[in-house]
Amino acid sequence: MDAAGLKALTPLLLLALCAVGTMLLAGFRRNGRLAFYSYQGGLLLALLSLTWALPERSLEVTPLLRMDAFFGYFAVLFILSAMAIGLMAAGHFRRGGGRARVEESYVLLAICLLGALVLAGAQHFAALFIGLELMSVASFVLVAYPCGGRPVEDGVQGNSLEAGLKYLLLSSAASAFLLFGIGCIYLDTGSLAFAPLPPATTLSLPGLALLLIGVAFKLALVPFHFWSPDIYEGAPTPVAALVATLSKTALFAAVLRYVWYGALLELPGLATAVAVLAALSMLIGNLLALRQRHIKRLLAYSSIAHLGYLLVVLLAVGHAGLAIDAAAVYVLAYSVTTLGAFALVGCVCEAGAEADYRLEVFGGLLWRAPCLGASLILVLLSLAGIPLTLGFIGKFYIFAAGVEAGLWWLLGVLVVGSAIGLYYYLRIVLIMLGPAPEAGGIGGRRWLVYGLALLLVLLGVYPLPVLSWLPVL
Amino acid sequence: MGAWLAWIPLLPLLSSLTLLLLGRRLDERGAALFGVGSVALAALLSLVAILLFVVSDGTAWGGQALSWFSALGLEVGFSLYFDGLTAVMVGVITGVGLLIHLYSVAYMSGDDGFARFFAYLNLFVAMMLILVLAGDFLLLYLGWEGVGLCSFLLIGFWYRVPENGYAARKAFVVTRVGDVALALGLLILVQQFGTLLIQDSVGQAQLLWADSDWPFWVALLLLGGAVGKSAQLPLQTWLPDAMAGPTPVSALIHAATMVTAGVYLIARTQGIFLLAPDVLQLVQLVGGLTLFLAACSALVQQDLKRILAYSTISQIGYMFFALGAGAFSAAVFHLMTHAFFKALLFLAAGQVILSLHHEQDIRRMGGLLRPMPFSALCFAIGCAALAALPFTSGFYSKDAILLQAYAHGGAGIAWWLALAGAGVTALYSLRLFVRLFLGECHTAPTPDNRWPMRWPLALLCLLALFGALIPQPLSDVFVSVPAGEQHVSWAVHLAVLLMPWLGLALGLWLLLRGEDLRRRFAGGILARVWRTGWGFDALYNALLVQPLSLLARLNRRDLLDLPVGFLAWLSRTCHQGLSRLQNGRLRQYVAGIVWGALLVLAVVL
Amino acid sequence: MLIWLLLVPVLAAVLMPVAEGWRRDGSRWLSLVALGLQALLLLPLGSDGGTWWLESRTDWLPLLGIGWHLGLDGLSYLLLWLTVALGIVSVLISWREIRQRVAFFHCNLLLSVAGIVGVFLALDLFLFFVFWELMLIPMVLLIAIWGHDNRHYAATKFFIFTQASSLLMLIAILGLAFAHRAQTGVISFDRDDLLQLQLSPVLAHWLMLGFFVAFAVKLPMVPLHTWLPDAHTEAPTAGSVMLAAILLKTGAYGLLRFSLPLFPEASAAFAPVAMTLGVLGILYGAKLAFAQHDMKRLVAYTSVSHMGFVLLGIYALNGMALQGAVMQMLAHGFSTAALFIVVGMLYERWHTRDLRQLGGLWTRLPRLSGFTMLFALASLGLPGLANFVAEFLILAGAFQRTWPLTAVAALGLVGAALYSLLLVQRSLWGAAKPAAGAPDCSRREWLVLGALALALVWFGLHPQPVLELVREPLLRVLDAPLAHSGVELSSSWLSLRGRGL
Amino acid sequence: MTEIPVEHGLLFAAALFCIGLVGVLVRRNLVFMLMSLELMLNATAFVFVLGGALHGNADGQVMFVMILTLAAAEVAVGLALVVHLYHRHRSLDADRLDVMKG
Repeated sequence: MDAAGLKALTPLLLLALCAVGTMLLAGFRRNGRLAFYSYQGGLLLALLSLTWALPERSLEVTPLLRMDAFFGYFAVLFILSAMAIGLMAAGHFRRGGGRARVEESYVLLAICLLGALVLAGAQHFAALFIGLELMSVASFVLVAYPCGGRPVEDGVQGNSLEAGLKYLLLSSAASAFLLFGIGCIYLDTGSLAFAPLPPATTLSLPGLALLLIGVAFKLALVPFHFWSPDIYEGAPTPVAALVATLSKTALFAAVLRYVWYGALLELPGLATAVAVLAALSMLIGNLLALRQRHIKRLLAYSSIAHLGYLLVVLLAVGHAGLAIDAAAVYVLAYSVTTLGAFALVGCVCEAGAEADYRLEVFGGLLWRAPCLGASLILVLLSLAGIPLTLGFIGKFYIFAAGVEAGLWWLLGVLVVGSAIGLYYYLRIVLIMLGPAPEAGGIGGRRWLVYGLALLLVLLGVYPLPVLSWLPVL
Repeated sequence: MGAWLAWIPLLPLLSSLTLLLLGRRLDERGAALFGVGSVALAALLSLVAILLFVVSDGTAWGGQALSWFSALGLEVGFSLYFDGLTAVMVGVITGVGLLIHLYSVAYMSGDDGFARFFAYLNLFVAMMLILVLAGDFLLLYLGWEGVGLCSFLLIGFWYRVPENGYAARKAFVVTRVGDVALALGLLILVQQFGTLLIQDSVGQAQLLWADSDWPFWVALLLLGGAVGKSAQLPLQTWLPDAMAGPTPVSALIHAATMVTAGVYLIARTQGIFLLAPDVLQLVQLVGGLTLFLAACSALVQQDLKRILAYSTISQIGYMFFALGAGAFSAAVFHLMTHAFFKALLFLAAGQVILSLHHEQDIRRMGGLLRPMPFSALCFAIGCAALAALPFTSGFYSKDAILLQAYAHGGAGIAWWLALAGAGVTALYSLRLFVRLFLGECHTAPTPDNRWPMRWPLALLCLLALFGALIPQPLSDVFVSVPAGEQHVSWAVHLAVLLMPWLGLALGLWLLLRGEDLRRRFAGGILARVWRTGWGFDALYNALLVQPLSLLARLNRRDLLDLPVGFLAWLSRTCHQGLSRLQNGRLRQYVAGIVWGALLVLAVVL
Repeated sequence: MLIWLLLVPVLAAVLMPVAEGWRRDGSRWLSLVALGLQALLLLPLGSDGGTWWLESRTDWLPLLGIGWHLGLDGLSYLLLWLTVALGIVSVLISWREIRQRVAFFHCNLLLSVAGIVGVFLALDLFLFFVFWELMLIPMVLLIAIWGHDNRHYAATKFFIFTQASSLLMLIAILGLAFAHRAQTGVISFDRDDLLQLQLSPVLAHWLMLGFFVAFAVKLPMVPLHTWLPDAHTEAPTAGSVMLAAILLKTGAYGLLRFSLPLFPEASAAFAPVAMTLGVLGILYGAKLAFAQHDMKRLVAYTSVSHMGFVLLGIYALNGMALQGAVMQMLAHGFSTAALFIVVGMLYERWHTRDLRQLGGLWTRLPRLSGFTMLFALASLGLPGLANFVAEFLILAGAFQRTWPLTAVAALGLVGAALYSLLLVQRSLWGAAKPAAGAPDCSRREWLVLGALALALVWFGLHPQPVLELVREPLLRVLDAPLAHSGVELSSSWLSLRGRGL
Repeated sequence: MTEIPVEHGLLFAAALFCIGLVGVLVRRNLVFMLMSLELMLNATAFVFVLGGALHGNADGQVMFVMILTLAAAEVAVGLALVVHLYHRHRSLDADRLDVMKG
């Protein structure tokens, strides 16, 4: 590794430093605010360093990582997401009443982000593995974070414990599938780099299938989606946001790169399998959300469907010039919208002494807190893909990629799924217009919500800055 | 021709609008002033127009007052046309209309809808005038539908009684069926000629359609419109029910003018009908059948106004018969005389009904000769004209019809029916008069000494007697039908002359001797069938009304909504089923992964 | 200039809370002012002989070939007037009806107006789609917040129906854009560019269907109409007016502006099916209207019937029928809106819309009853009122294309008589039902109803301005299909001349 | 030393993997489930070792080490949670973890 490579790696190094530094800081002085500033400062530094460190032309740093525009785009997105999640976490854990110490959560978040950045640059299975597991193991802990303090008999700790254990066990099983798949490919080709398969292979196809299973689990695609609602429900809200955005989008970025480098979807069987998973996710995800009464579970099901939409793009890779653009835009839209949704959940559902995640809590929100209500409407419209929101631009790109690649049947399923989705998004809006619940307060980080909502609209109306900056692989 | 012709319909129209908007502010005197005054002015104008027309040698005037619209491929204007036929119609409408308006002032006095009544009546006169003055089929159609609307409004004038509303709706809907046929006929004209000017299209038809199927279809569709408006078979069922309206309305709309619009239409489009001899045959047959069936029905009705209604249907049947037989001017002649004597009968009947406190059942009448001599006189004259007794106006017109028809086509079924009908007509006229004025008195009348009502009646009596003397400038209107190869023998003349007398004789015989026969007949099945108008109402009810309303009832909630509901249900069910899988059990989830893995492997490999 | 037409309502909507703070009726007055301003902006416009009276083009997303391309011609101009006029009517009739969240109500109303104006102006397909979706959201809120008992169901159904169908249109739009890239190498969503495309028949057929379904749902066409009765019935009066009078017209407008010019051959080939469906709609709507007890639902189903005429007229593909279809759009806008308003007023006074419980209104509310009668007559197509001209032109045009279908469609006139008179007879006539002293029309109500009545009579007797206004645009619509397929058409399907009858 | 065919090695790994999977599926005790997971991970690690041997490069061995690290990390977190669970429920039954559902 030469100096140029080292320079290109600066953001990652800074992040690692941030994690370690925050941990050490916490060891010397237990102070949530300090840890928070250290975390956000580190991230900001990493973000700024990107402008300087990112090589102008695609650069291979060790066989594992490739630093290019694709990495840059996703790195910025991930760091910004992580900063938003950090803001949410600061609010969330502070209200926890001091049972759990907040400082370590920043360390874990930084580690997660590090994993995500590794995934964004991964061009090698080892990098994929390292990034993925960095994220996974850190998020197991984050999911079960409320168990950190003294054990108390209450639902929050019980739920998060349950969620943590489920996530750990299931995710490890899925990792095993993934690794076994990689193992098969390695056995066949003798290389761990992202590259097209050699023509005559026996083991690679089953290997790819096993790999797909592992990936599908992490992306919570039907029928590997069972874990996600439970984890979303049990995990603290910022962590749920993390699981919903970073850990899915980062892996998706890596998979996208592999699919592109490996020209994988030329393999008919695999393409069919992905198409089946996409269709199932779009339909079943939306159906499961249909009459869900728990907002976090509903968001979980909705994100299952959204990942299904995203798979359409994956299928279009290689057939449609727009596919990578579409993926990038949609990931952005999905991240911003989902973060907004979870930030809102934090504001509305966790305002009272006891968190209440029933949809009824949103009753009369538009009248109680007009700005928050309007933001919620915007977020829901964005999730539903209605124009003038970023969600629409994302959906538009997906449709464009699908049309360009001629994936008519999947587009049909997409339309049906979207139609089902409209029902429950609108249902929340209708609840919001209805009567207010007896005890409903508003609290938390409103400015984060407003900021995200504003971003949704601004980029929805004038997405040109983003679109002109989309990465090319 | 000046645009001032347009003022003939415009005057009543304006008056109608005024009455509609300001009616509440006006007292009866003011409303009557507007209502009658406007029609009087229109009548005056019409008179001037007719005189000018006659003076100017009977050349037709046409002209476009204003453009209505000009679309891509069709131009329609508010164009007027005035020829002999128009002159007759305008004269009848404004003349008889004026008398009936005058009569109504007294008849409707005290009704809380006085102004509204005159507003509607004025509107009707306006629309009827538009209908006959129109030089464009679409304008004619405007009048055509407009009179239908007024008929609807006036039948339902006493809207608080639900039956009136139903009768009104029935009248409008049944005639609308005919209107649709008429509209379709117009569509063919638009398609073929690109114009709706009546004279142009008829002229072009004669030029271009010498041997094609078009005249057949157009004439058939126009006939459809005509039978609807004129209450001929098979759309005659609405007219008897239409008697629910005030009696002056029945006189004006449902006897003298609107119901003859069909006759006017066919006469006006003679050129097209002559190209379609089959349809002309059909017109004759329709007329013949209608006149006979309706006459039979009139024979057994118990309601005074229904008798007159069936009689109207029957008399219009004569006109249709005449049209079909090629005796166009005879038909128009009869149209005029019928307007006189039927208006007379209705108005006289109105007087009787008013005197008997709105009693209309003739079984509760009788012996009114002494208390109501003037009404009796009117009735006598009217019935005589209706029965076509010599030297009344009806005698001349009916004779003309029967003889000319024979001359043109000989004695077909229709002709025999028409001949027999003349006998039946005399028979029911006699019955009507006898039941009302002779015999013993059942209900004591209040005396009929309202003079405002009397002198219109007196004028109409004169017209019914001597109206046949009014010359009709029709010679230039109709193409003379090349016929007359049938020699009209003296036997035919005699038969036509004697037929009414035969009916009268039969009536007298039945009255004096046939007590038993009458009673048996009245209880018989034939009488019952006749009384219900040959069961057409029941037939339509069973064939159309019931199935349609059943369908409407069954499908009130829109069956096409069911698939949508089904989809919603399906989604909900799927949601419930899938949610049940999401049971929180760790090992179940692992099993899910395993099944998923098998699925993926199966698809990939 | 064009942009101001859009911006005025949006700005007013944004300023609504301010106006509400200023005075109690502030939001109502602000809405009136905004709509009045729009009318003022429209007033001086006129044709300068070119295709577009006004056109503006700005880049939006140049790398996708998406531009901010607006254009105004006679057709848009007419529909803009309709929008503004009925927008004002909607504000006026809500004066007393809407008492809660007044500012938000008017905010939604104006945003919906803005969206509709956008739809009528957009010439870039992406832009059109954006407006197409945008106008729905405020509408859904109008129904969902100020509607009647079953409003949530109705709003949801409306939302899902229209959005799902518009996604199909999105697919078709994208298909067109990519076809353009395939032929020229540049992606474009601009209508002008896409008009130049030469599509293969199969592709054109499918893309045309995508557009058609979206527009047909909005129109609505049987069997995709089932959202309409619910939405119309549950919406507040102003919502029903906006829905019936303007929103439905966007469907017809879309067909005229996009579907027909972009796919002339495919549309011509599809015309028989579309016309059949139109006729089906005429009869089916009439039949269902006849069966209803709920007055508002009855009126809603008459919309289905009337818009069936529009569909029939549009796909008859000749000048007369197209002019008739536009005329019908206008006439239906006035007459149905008026009927909804009347029903709303009756409901305000009687607190029921059930025809079985109403009756004898003429005795108590003579003025309102008179208006009801007039509007019912307009709805049944009485000559002299605007609907008649429209229906006659449509039938005359359609008749030249196919006589059997037209004959069946004409039966719809009988159906119209049935349901309109049923409405009159059962609500206005009959014995008077006892009721508390309900006042007759107030001056404001009189103004609104009088204006609508005047419009109906005026356009019934003098429809020429409308016909003139849309003549050029329609001829341009027609140019394409007839030039390409005139010969083929006249010899195809059920053609009157072809059969020689 | 005679060559062991690759297929045999792979079959062995697959068998080991399946045993682990079945263990996760059927055991209700969380500790045993963790152990079965270890088994699955080790089976995959074996594949990498096999691949490394076959192709003669070090990638497989590196991966093996990393997998071991991962396994250790997972077990560390897992056991911590299990201990916590035991404090709460005095039981290690996985089927009791079904509070959240729907």
